[in-house]
Amino acid sequence: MSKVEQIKEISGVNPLKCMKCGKCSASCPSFNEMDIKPHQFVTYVINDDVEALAESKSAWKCLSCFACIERCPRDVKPGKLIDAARQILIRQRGQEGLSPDEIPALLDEEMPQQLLMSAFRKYRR
Amino acid sequence: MRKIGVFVCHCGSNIAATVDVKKVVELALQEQGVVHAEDYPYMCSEAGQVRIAEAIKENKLEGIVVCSCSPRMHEATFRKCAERNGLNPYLVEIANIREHCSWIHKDMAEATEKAVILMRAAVAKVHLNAPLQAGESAVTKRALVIGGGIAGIQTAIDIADAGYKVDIVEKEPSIGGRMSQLDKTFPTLDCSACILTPKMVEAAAHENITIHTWSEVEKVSGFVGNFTVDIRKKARYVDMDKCTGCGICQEKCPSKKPLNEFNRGLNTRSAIYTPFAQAIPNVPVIDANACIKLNTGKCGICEKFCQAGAIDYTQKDEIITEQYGAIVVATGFDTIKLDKYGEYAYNESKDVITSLELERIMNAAGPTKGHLERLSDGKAPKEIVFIQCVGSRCSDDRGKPYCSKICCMYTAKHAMLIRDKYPDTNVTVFYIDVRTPGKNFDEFYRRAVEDYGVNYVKGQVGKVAPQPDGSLMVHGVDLLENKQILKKADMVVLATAIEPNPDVRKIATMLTASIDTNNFLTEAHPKLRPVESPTAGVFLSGVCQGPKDIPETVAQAGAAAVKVIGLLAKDKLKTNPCTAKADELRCNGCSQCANVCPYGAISYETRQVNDHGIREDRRIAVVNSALCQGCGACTVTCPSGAMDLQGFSNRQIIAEVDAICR
Amino acid sequence: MPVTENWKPKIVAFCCNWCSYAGADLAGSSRLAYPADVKIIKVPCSCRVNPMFILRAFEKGADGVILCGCHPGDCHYSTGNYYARRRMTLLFSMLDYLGVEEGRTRVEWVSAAEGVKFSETMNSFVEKVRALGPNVRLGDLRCKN
Amino acid sequence: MYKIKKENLTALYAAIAAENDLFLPIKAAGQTNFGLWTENAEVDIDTLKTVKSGKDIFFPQSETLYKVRREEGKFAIDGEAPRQTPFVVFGIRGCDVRALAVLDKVFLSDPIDSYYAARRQMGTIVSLACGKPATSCFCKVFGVDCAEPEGDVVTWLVGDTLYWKAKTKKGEQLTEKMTSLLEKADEAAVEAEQAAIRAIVEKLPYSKLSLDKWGAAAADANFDSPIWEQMYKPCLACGTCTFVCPTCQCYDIKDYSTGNGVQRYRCWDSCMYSDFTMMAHGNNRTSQMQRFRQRFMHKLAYFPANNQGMFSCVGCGRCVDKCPSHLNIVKVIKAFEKEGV
Amino acid sequence: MQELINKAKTLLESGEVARVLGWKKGEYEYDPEPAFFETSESLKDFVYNGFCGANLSKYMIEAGKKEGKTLVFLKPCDSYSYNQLLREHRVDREKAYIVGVGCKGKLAVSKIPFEGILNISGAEYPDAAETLTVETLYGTETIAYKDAMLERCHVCKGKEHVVYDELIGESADTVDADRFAEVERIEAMSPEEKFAFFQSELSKCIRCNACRNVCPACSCRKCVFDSTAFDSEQKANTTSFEEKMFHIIRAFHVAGRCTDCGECSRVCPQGIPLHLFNRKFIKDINALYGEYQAGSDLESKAPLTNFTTEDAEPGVGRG
Repeated sequence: MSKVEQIKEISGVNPLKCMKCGKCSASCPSFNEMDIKPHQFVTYVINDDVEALAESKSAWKCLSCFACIERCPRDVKPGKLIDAARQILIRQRGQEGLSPDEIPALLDEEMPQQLLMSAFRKYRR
Repeated sequence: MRKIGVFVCHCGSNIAATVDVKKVVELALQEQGVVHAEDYPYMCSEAGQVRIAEAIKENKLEGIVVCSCSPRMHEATFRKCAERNGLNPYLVEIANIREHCSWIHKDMAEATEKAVILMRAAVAKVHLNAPLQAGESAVTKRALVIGGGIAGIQTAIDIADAGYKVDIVEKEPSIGGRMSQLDKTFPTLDCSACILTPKMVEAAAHENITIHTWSEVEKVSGFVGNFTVDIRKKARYVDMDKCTGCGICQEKCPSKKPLNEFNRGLNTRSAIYTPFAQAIPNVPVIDANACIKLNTGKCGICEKFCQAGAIDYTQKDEIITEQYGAIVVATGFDTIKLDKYGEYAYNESKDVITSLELERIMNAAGPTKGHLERLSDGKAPKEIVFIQCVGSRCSDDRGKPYCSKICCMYTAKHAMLIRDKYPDTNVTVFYIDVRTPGKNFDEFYRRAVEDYGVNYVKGQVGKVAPQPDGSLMVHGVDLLENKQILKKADMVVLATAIEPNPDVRKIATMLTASIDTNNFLTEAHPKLRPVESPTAGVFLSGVCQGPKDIPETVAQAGAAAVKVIGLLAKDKLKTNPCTAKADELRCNGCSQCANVCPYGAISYETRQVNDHGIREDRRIAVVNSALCQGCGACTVTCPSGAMDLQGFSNRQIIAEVDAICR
Repeated sequence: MPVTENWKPKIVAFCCNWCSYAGADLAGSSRLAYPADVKIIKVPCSCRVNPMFILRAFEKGADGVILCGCHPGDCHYSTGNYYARRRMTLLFSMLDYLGVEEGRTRVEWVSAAEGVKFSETMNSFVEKVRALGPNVRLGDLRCKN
Repeated sequence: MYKIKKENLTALYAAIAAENDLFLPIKAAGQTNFGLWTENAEVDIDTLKTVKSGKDIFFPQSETLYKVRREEGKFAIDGEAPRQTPFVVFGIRGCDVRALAVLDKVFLSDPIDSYYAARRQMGTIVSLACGKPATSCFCKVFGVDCAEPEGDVVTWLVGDTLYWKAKTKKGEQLTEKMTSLLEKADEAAVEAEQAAIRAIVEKLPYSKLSLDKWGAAAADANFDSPIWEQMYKPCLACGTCTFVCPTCQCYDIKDYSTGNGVQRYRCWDSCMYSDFTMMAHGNNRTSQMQRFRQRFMHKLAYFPANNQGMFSCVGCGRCVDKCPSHLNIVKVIKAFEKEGV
Repeated sequence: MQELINKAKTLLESGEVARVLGWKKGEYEYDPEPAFFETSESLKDFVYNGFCGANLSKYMIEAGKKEGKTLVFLKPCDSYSYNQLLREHRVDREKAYIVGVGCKGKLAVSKIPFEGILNISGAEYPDAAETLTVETLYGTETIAYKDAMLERCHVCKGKEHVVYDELIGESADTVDADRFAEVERIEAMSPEEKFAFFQSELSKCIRCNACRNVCPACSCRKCVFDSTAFDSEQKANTTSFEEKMFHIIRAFHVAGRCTDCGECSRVCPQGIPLHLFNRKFIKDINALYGEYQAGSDLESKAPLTNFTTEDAEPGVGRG
C-alpha cells in the first residue's frame, strides 16, 4: 500500500472532499509555526507528496487540539491526516516512543491533561 | 383465438435492404391466430394506413402487429389508425425491426431471423393485449397556492389573469413572505417593498383571487383535477369585515413582550399586531399566547378602543373545505438554526447576526429604524466582517450539502450599501468562492470591490471570539497570502444557509409529493419537468424546490402558473390507461405495494369479496388510475401477483419472453 | 447440451421505455452494431421487471438476461430503478450462490443519449455469454424439442 | 433358498443391471429414495423407509404422455411409447409391494392405463423383509406380513447375509441368471429372523388398531362426523402425506407450453391442494376440512366400497413420520374408535 | 406447563378469550399437534414441551376471522412472525391475547437417530434435561438435548418476545453456532461446487409445498405457483434442477419479510436445508442495506420497499 493509501486508511478521510475553504487554517493555533499549513496538508495528500509532509515541521507542530476536526465543514478533518502522517513516521522509526512506565517521571502537576493526552496521541502508538 | 394481422414495413430500403420482408410475412402467417400478413414500402404513409384499414374490415382483425420502426416514432400513428377503423388502439403492437434490427445488422439471414423473432414476440403479446380505454376525469377549474410569498403571489396572479379562480393559503397574518422582510434587492438595489407591495395589492384586489391568511392546509385528498382540501382558518379574534385597519388596538395593547417575528425577534411587538405596515390584509391578529384577555380574562383594552367593534375574543379556528383542480406549493424557506455553530458565537454575542437580521436592521421599519448600529450597545460599527457559507456546502451533519445560491449576491449588496451609507465603516468579506452566475451579477460584485472598496478575503473564518471590550475577534485566514488573520470587528454578519420551510414536510406528505434528503420538493424531471411534482396536479414554485433568487423565483412562479393553466384549460383529463390494477381475489392487503408507489396512487379499502363461494370482508388494494403513472413498481412487490400492470401485464411479458426463447 | 459450431446464444434484454429503449433506438439510428442474438423487450420501467421474468427466460432456454434502465436518479418515475437495483442485486447474488455463472446476468444503466454505451454493453455482454456457452444450469431439462 | 454375502451385493447389482434397469434405495444428500443404480450410487438397504415409496417407479411423479409440435403451420404429434425394456426393483418393503396391488385396482381396471400396465409387466420385484420395524408401522393391520413380503423374489437381510427366495416365475427367471453369484442356503436362519420380526410386530404400538369403524359402510356413517371439524385445523394443506404415500394415485394432466407446441404430461396431484379437481365452475371441495376428510374417507371408506373391501392404506407409516403438523391416519382411526366407545 | 394451562383456563372461563391456540398431546411425547381449545375441559390435552416447535402465528390469520379473541402461545421466535403478519395487516391484534412462552430450544424427532422410538423423556418444559432418554423397541438410548435440537435453535435470534400481552416461563440461551456459517461455507465454493450442492439438495424436492404452506411469510391467499393466471403453475416435479424456480422465487417473495423462523427446514420431508435460501438473502440485506430483522418492529421500512441513492450496484460483492 502506498503512503497515501495508508494515510487515507488510518485517518478514514477522503481528502478529495476538501473544498479549500481554509477553515482549518483559520482555526489552527499553531498556524504560524507550520511550514505546511493545515489546508495545504490536504493538497499534499491529494498530490501524493507524503515525503514532503514527513520532512515538514508541521507534523510535529500540530497540537492535536482538534479545532480543525470539529469545524471542518467537509468531513476532511486535516487533523486526522496529520495524525495519520505522524503515525506512519513513528511506525517507520520503530518502537522508540513513550512507554507508560516513563510517564510518571514526566508528570508535572501544572501540566494540563489535554497536553498529556495529546502527547500520547503523538508519541505512543 | 384472436384474429391477428401482421404488417411488415419496408421503410423504403431502410428495413428491406437487410430484412427479407417477404420471409417475415410468410412466417407470420404460420403464427397462431395470424389470419392476414402483408408487406408494404411505407406502412406509415396514407396508402399504408389504408391497407391496414381494409385488412381490419375484411378479416375482422382483433389485433395488429406492425413490424416497422421504433414505437417511439409511429406507435401513436398506428394506434390512431386502428381506432379510426374500429379497433381499440391498445390492440396494436409494434415490432421494432428497424432501430433494433435492420439498422444494426448487416447479414440478411441473421437480420431476417431476428425480425421474425421480434414479430413473433409482438404477436404473442398482442394475443393477450386488453382493449384499454383511456379514462376521463373532470377538472375543477380552481387552483390552490400554498404560500403567499412572492412565488405564490406571482403564480396566483398569472393563473387569475388567465381567468381561473385561485386561492392563496398563507399561514402568517399577511401575505408577502420573505421578500417583504428584505430591504433592497440585488443587483439593482431597488427597494423590495416598492416592487412587492403593488403585487400584493394586485393579488388582493384580483377578482379571481381569494386570500386566506392566518390559515393552514389541514388535509388533502383526491387527485389531479379533483383535489379536496381542508383549510384551517386560525382564530384571528378580529372580524375581518369590520376592522378598518386603523391600528389603534396595537398602539394601546398593554402586552408588549412577544418577540417580533417579522423583525427576526430583534425587538418586540404587541399581542395584537399586523406584522408590518403594508400588510395585506391590513387586519391584525391577536397572539393568543401573549394576549392578557385570552389568558386571564382581564384586560380587553383593544376591544374598548376599537371603534369598529371588530374585536371578537370568542372566535374559534374554522375548517373550510374547497375543491381544486391543481395545487401549487410555494412554501419558501427559512434560515437554518445556528445552534451547532458555536465557533461563530451567534448565541453568545448580540453583534453576531444573520444576513436576514441585517436586512431588518438596515430597513427603515426595522428595530433600529434603519440605522446601522450594534444591537449590544447601539454604537455604530466601524469594522464589519461578513462570513460566507455558514452552514452551506457542508458534508457534515451540522449544515447543508448544497450551495444556498443567494448569499454571495446579497452579501455584496449589504457590503455595498454599508460602504455607501457609512463610508468610514470597513467591510471585510471572508469567502470560499464568489458565485455570481446571473445577469449583471458579476458586475455587481465587482462594483462592491472596485467602487466601494469592500475587502474580499479568500478563506473561511475559523472562530469568532467575543472580547471583554465588547468587540469580536475574528480568526480568519487569507489562503492566497497563506496567512492567518486576526481581525477585530464590531459586528459579524453570517451568510446563513437557507433551508425549505420546515412545514413543507407535512404538506408534502399530505400531497404525496416526494421530497429529497434536504426537504426540497422533488421535481417530476430535473431537466424536462422542473416545475412539476411527480404527483400529477401538484406544481412547484420558488425555493421549496431549490435555492433561488427573486427573478428565478418569479420566473418559476410563472412557469408553474402556465402548467396549471394548461391543466385547468381542459374540461376532461385523459388518463393513461396503462395503469396498475389489483385482482381483488388475490390481493392480500399487505400494503407492500403502497410502500413503493411514488405517486400515492394505492389505497386500501375493506370490501366484501366472493372468493369462489367464500364471502368475506377483505382489505384490498385499490389503484387510483388518475394518479397511477404506470411504472409497475407495485407489480413486482406484490408476492401473490395480484397487482398487475395493464398494457404490460405479467402474462404479456412472459409471452414475449417465451416467444423470444422458443 | 453440446456446444455446436453454429450455436448462438439467446439473449433477452429488458429495456425501460424512457431511457434504455430510447438508447437502443439511438444505437440503431447511429448504426452501432451489436449481435443479433439480443432481443429487446420493452417495459415501462426497470422496476417492472419481475425476477420471475428473468428466471422464466432462463427456464425457456435463454443463455443470458440483461436489464437496462435509466441511470439512478434519472428514473422517469423518480424511484423505479432504485427498487430495481435492490431487487436485481439480491436476485443475482442468489443466482451466483446457486452456482449459476455470473456472466449470464447483468444490469446496466443506459440513458437515452447513450447509444454508444448501449451498443458496447450488448457487445461485451454477448461476448461473455458466448464464452460461457449454452446455459445448462438454469435450463428446464424437461422441455427441449 | 439362496444366500449372498452383503459384501458381494455390488456384484449382484452389477449383474442385474447388466440386463435390466435396476432401481433400489440410494442415499443422496442425506436422504434415501429409490433411484437408478449406477456404480457410484450409495446403495442403502439398511434404512427401513425410503422417503418416497417405490411407487414412482411404476407411477412416476411426472411423466410425459405426448408432445405436440408446430411445424410449418401444421401440428406434429409424438406419442410417448409405454415401457418396453425390463427393470428390477430391489429392496422394496412389504407394505410398498402391497401398495402396488392397490394401484393395480386403479390402473389395471378398465380402461387400462397402458403406461402403468407396461411397467408392471416389465418390472421384476425383489422385496426385502423388514428386520427392524418402526414405531409408526402398522402394516399388520392391513394384513401385510413384513417378515414374508410379497414380490417376485423375497429377500431377508440377516446379519451380513442376504437370503434370496424366488416366489414367482419372473422371480425364478431372475434367480437363474444370478446363480453364479448366489449360494444355496437352508431356511433356518430366515425362519429365526421371521420369528424375531413377528415378535416385534406384535409389540408395535399401532399393530392393534381397529378398523371396525371403516370399510364400505363408513362412507355414509362417518361423512358427517364432527370429528373432521375437530381434527383438520392443524392441517397445512401441503401434499406431504400424499406424495410420500405408496397408494395415493391421484394425478393431474397438464400442458406445458414449449413455445412452438405443448408437452402434455401427467403429474401427481394431492387432494390436500386447493386446486385439486378444479373445474370450470370451481372446486368440489371448498374448505380444507372437506379436503382433509376426502383423503381419509377415500383410503378407508370409498376405496373399500369400490374394491371388495380393500383399503387403500397399507400401514407404511410414512405420513405418520412426515406430517409437519403431526396429523395422520392413525390419529383419525383412533379418534373414530374412541368416539364409538 | 401447568401455568400455561391455568392461564388458558382463567381466560376461557372469564370469557375474555373465545378459544386457545396451543399444542395438543399426540400419541407420544414427540408428536404434539397445533390445536384450538374451546373449553377448559379440553385443555387436559394441552401440552408444551421441547417438541412444540410448530410456529402458531400463521394460524392466527384464520383465528382472526372468528368471533372473539384467541389466546395464542408464541415462543420468542414466533412472535417475530406474528409481528410481521401484523405489519402486513394479515392478523388483527385486537383479536389476539398473546402469551409469550419461554423456550429452551426445540427438538426434532428426525434428529434422533434411533429406530423404533416409543417414548422420550427429558423434553418437558420448563424442566428440560440436558440429556434425553429415548425408549425404543430395541432398547433404551440417550442423546444430548442439544444434539436433538432444530438447526434454528443453534442460531437462535434471541429469547425476547417482540409482541405479547403477558410473558410466562423462562428461556434458555441455545446459541452455539454462527447463523451465517453455512451460507459462508457455500459462498466460498466454486460455481461448480455450489451448483452440485444445490442440485443434489433440490433434486430431492417433491413439490409437496410443506415449506410454503407452513411459512408465516407465505401467507398469500393464492400463491403464484397455484395460479393459472400467472402462467407459473407448477405441480410437476422432475428429477432436474427445475425446482430452482419455485425455491428462488419463494425466497425472493419472502426476502426482507422472512423472520428466519426455520419452519421451512423443519417440515421438509426430504430434509432440504431450505433456510439456506432465506438466510442468503438476509445476509446480503444485512451487508448491503444495513442490519435488518424482519418482524422486530412495526415501523421500519422493509429493505425491498426501500432504497438509498447510494445502494450497491447489482453484481457488486458477489461470491
